[in-house]
Amino acid sequence: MNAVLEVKDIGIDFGGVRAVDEVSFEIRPGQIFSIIGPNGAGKTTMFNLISGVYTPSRGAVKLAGEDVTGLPPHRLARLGLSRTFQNLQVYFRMTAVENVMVGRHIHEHVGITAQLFNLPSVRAQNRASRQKAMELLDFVGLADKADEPAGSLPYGALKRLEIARSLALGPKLLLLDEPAAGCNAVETEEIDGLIQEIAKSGVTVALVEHDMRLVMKISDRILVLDYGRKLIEGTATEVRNDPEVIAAYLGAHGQTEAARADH
Amino acid sequence: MLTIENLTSGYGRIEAVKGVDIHVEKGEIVTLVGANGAGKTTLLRAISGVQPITGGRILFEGEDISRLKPHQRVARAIAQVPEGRQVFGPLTIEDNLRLGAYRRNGKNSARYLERIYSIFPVLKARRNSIAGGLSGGQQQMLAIGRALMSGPKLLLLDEPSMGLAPILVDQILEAVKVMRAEGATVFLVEQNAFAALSIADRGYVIETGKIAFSGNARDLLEDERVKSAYLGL
Amino acid sequence: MAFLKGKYGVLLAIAIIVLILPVAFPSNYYFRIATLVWISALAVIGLNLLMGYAGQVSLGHAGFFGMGAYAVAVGPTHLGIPPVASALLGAASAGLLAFVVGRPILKLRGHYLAVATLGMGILVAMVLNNEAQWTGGPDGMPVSRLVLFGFKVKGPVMWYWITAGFLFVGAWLALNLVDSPLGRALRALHDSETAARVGGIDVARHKLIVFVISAVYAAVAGSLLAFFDGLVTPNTAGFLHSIQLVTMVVLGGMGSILGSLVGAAVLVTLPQALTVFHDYEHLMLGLMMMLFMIFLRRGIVPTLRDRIAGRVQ
Amino acid sequence: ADTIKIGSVLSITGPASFLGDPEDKTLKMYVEKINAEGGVNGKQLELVVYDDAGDANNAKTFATRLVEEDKVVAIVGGSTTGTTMAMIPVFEDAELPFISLAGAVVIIDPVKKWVFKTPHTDKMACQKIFEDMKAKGISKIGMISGTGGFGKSMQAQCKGVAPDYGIEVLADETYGPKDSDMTPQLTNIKGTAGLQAVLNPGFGQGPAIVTRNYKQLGIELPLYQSHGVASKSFIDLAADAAEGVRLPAAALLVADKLDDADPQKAVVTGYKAMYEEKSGQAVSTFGGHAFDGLFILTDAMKRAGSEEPAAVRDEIEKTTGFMGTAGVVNMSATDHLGLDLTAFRMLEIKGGDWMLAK
Amino acid sequence: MADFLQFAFSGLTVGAIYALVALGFTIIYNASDVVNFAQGEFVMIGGMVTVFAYAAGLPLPVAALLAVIVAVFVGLALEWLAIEPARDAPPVTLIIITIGASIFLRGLAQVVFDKQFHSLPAFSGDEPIRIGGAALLPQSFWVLGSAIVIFLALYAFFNHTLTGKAVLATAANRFAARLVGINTTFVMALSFAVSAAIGAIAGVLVTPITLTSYDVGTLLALKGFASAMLGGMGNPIGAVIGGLLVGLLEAFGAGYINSEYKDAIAFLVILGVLFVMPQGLFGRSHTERV
Ligand SMILES: Nc1ncnc2c1ncn2[C@@H]1O[C@H](COP(=O)(O)OP(=O)(O)OP(=O)(O)O)[C@@H](O)[C@H]1O
Ligand SMILES: Nc1ncnc2c1ncn2[C@@H]1O[C@H](COP(=O)(O)OP(=O)(O)OP(=O)(O)O)[C@@H](O)[C@H]1O
Ligand SMILES: [Mg+2]
Ligand SMILES: [Mg+2]
Repeated sequence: MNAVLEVKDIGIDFGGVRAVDEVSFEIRPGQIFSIIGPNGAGKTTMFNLISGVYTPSRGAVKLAGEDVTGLPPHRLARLGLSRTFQNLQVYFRMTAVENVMVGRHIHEHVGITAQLFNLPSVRAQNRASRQKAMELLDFVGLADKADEPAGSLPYGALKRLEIARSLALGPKLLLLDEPAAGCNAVETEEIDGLIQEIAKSGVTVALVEHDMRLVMKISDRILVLDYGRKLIEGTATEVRNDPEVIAAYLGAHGQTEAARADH
Repeated sequence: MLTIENLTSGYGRIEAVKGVDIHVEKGEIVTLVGANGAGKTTLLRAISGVQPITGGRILFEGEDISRLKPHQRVARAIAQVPEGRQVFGPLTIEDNLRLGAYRRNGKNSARYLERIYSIFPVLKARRNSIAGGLSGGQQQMLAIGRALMSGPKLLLLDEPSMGLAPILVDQILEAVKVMRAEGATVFLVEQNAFAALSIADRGYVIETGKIAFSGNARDLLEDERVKSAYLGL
Repeated sequence: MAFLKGKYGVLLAIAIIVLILPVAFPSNYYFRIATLVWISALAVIGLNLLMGYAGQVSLGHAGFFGMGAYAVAVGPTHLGIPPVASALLGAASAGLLAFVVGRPILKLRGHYLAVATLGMGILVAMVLNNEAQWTGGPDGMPVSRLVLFGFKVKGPVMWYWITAGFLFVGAWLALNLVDSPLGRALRALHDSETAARVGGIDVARHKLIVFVISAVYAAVAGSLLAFFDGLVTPNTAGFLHSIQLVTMVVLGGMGSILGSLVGAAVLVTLPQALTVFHDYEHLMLGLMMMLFMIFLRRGIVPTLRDRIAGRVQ
Repeated sequence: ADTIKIGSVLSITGPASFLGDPEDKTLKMYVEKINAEGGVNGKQLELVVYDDAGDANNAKTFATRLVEEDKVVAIVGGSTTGTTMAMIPVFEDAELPFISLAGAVVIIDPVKKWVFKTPHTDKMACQKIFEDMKAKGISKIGMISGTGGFGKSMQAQCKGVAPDYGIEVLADETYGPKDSDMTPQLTNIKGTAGLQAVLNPGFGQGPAIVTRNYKQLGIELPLYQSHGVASKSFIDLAADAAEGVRLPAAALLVADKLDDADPQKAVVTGYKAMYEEKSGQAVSTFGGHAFDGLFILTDAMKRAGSEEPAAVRDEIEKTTGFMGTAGVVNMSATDHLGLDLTAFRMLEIKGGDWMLAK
Repeated sequence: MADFLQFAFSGLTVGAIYALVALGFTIIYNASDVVNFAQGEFVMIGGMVTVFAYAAGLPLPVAALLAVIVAVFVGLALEWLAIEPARDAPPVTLIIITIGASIFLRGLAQVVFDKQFHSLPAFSGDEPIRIGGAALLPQSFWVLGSAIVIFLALYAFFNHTLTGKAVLATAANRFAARLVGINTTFVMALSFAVSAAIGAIAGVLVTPITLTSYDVGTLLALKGFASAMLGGMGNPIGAVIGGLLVGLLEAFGAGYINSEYKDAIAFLVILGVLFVMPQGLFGRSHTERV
């Protein structure tokens, strides 16, 4: 079967920093594919390259076999790519449900004139978007906060709000950048459940996360980056027993956490 | 050293902290555990004076500091690593760190800088780049380094391990212990409750703005309520 | 007050104000002031879509306003185009200018966008000021009275109703827009352009759309003012007028359609009220502006609304 | 009513404030004086003044307010052509006599039933200047004009009448009303071959800067200014550079140098003394326009024996032999200004003061 | 060639004036992200107070010093009474407050002083210096020189002092600034005081060239703002280069192209530059990680 995402020899620099350096990998449909690595290894940058936030200076990105290198993010979104952000990018002045409704943007097919005159088609569209958004809020457990301004939600809730919003797009491939940051162990387990459910529904998931328990537990494959380069790619067991990975990234804490994944 | 009495604070009609009592002895590491939205961040901000309080008092070394301006509190050597890093994006890394020493008018900055650079060598390598370009974890290191630059007596840490690679989580917790050994007092908010309680002397558990229970860190680690609600065991 | 939150609440409020006010009006002078308020409010609503919702400043909106105004002066006088058609042409050309300059200009952020729009506005004002053979130069030119279906539209009372009608429709369209997918996209890109982009929103296009819409609002308001006043001067397109429009937006409340009306009302009526201070008039105007903004810092309508709802921040 | 309400809308602040400000002061001090002396037709005058800040739309609003709210019977005001033109329809509709203090000829040409004005037109200033040039054998000039209403209008008028005097405009430069350096424009004028004189229509601080830059560049040609600089502050601002500048202006500026036999002497010295004492500022011809307007109006009221607008209007139109600061005013049904070229005097600045030019 | 030189001199003179105003903008902007639209009024206060104090018999240097003190006092009052009470408001609100302040100060000046234009004697006489057939007034050197001195001082302040960094930090992240112990109230007061002083100094220096009156502020603020943006807001070197560039563009535009549209030419170039360099000539491009 074709890869959902194919990244080939991709690279980008910032000033002197080679943030990502000739990295290649593939993600197969339905997989949960994790990218881990030390701080500054280039994980978020990789997501930025894939989602069109940055344009790669080298290499190519293919989405479902189609070359999409250099396409702007809003075009990629229409091809089924969606993501969350490590640094929250919530629409703080909108309510929670409106945040998710914005996620429906590419599915909202009404003309400007219709919108200006609030024609029935627009009203129907608004209702549909709202309903879908409510479902998703419910899915991430924020239904009771739907009409609160996003700015007043605590950090953990915002993380989940971003997940709901990115799902609203109806993605084929979902990039999650540290979804469990700022969540305690129990909350992380909830996120874990969410991700697995998302994957089960047929969405391919790429995950960046420092919570080793989560990563080791749910990943089908793991890519380890270090200094912008690929250190190793493999299954959870392969990765967590790799001495280089342990030395550069896991340390004692990571190893214990990873071990707890087995419970 | 730090005594919080019946503290309340919030945002408009929403009360986020509802009558909290906490005390931290000199030289202790005390950790605060709680779920999303329990009010941890609000409490820490109130201690630093960047969040208005609506009731109660905050005593530091016997002095009521509830009405002091944030910079006056920093002048009494209270430093905070805030949630969400809050680095000065347009400034260089080294400038960010130097500003951490603002309270001491930048005195002995070189010595402190070396110390921080030895904990976080990446920061040294990037000392002249703009902080806004750093990765999330790197910014977190910077935020921690910046707080350490002030040579605090009381260090308030709001989820310092957030976004850090596992290997660094060890280091941070190690550094916290070193700080304590050097005479600092630490009040730690951490989602990684297991790790936090492992290095702490005591702990408080906060639930929807109220202290639910507290105790010896070791006892809390064994406490069933803590285990099921926060450690996920 | 809660009803004021909803779209229909706002429209109802505007309708009530428009219908009730004349009862209390002792003279044409009041009709004139109210008409000026409606006209300004119309332009301000458009600008508010751009500033308050999409978060893009424009310090050159008076330029579009001026284009609308001069269209109805120059069209019939020099080009033999009927007044109403001239007004439509004015709106179209303002929209076209916005469309043409919008792409490059709207790539700029914050104060850089402010200075670019400022420059654009000044260029328009400068042409109106300098090309005297077309525009009458600094002293402006007269606008012939509007004749509709052989009927002379004349006098403040009649214009009161006409401009109120435009305001009402303008507010209705704006409220529709805000509450539509487009409006949500605008508010979203205001908060995070990156997230909006990744969410499938063509940010450049959306900014452009709202820029064009707001330019058209300004131009229509300009045409109305020119018809109503019977003359146009380059001041209508000037920098100070742009600043005034921006002030109205912020004073009334960014992102509040009702606020646009209130902001316009305050800034139009305040100078009239302050004439009692004679030499101290300007001093008082500045002082009042500062006081309003210090005590109602998110704008009159949003701040008061939240106070009443008991929310802070 | 037991008072007579007179309205005024002036550009007391804004770019034309040095017109509106002395006009405002003049109106206030003379209304007070008239009232102290018993008023008009036994009634006290009540003056209502609004500041339009130079904006036509404001002017129109205040004009409406004077008519609708204040219910004035006549208006003296309108500092600039733009504001005046904005107000005319309001007063015409209300059928109230309106004496404008602004310059351009369009205000009274074509004649409008209810509208009069007191200052010389810019066209007359051009004519006066060109007469002077012609007498001196000057036929090729350069112009540098302000782009404000005054400068722009006079620029057009002068270019229009220049051929009548056989004068050619070889260089035509402009500057913004608030510009602070005109050396580039003057450099171009300096570099234009064959010029015999330079004319600078404009008001405000611009002409003072032009005059200074003129000296800075060492241009030797005669420099003509317009009646827009007819206040002492021009000489103060331009300082040494003003030496030798020629301009057309009313006799007011040279009040004390007039021949004792000059019929205008009493009026202008009286006004000058009063203005300078009360305001503490040097007199300008602009305040004089307000003086003329006020007295043309009150004289008409006295002759009509009432303040009834229509009667007053008719009497204003019959004003003859009125001696004002601008000159002798003889109005008629076809002339709502009533001044001729003789009202202008050619002045030259010598030793830091105005002199009647030889 | 002489023409070219003359245009250049004119441009440098006017440009130096814009540069001084633009420098005044930088400090408050750097402390708060706020464009202080009352900056022009500081220039006006500098000029008008000097004029009136000088007319009242004070020696020129004393009058100038008094003007600077008055301006600083006004700047502080503005900060304490109007900005500080609204310090948590969004930047646009603060900007509107400065617009209000500028109207207020103009209104105040028209009652305290008058509505006339005034001049001051040039510091080193009016005798133009002739270079290569072009004439330059000595006062222009004063303006140009002061712009450079103030630029150097600001540059050193922002790049080499901790207080300077604290000012930048306050604008970058007020919340974090307070957490590291920066007295943001003091920083704001300082920035208004220094901005006011720079404005007033500019006012004193340029009055002999441009003349002054109660309402000179608006246009100067406008041109100064455009200059600052062309150079890159917040950067002292940008302010100076931007100011000089705008001045030169106007002069060459008026001299070689068309004096009626010289401001248009300047703005067209500014627009052109911004299209290519959206952060101005020397502005830092902004990085926001997501
Ligand atoms: N816009 C940018 N400007 C400058 N440097 C950048 C930029 N984007 C990324 N970098 C640099 O690229 C490197 C990789 O950053 P990236 O954010 O991808 O790391 P990461 O692997 O996500 O780290 P973390 O785990 O800390 O989030 C870092 O050194 C970072 O400073
Ligand atoms: N700016 C705000 N406006 C309104 N309510 C807020 C605001 N910030 C926080 N809150 C509310 O205050 C409560 C406490 O929030 P706080 O940020 O202190 O929680 P926390 O314990 O730090 O959570 P987390 O673990 O997610 O960081 C939450 O219910 C939150 O919704
Ligand atoms: Mg990252
Ligand atoms: Mg928190």
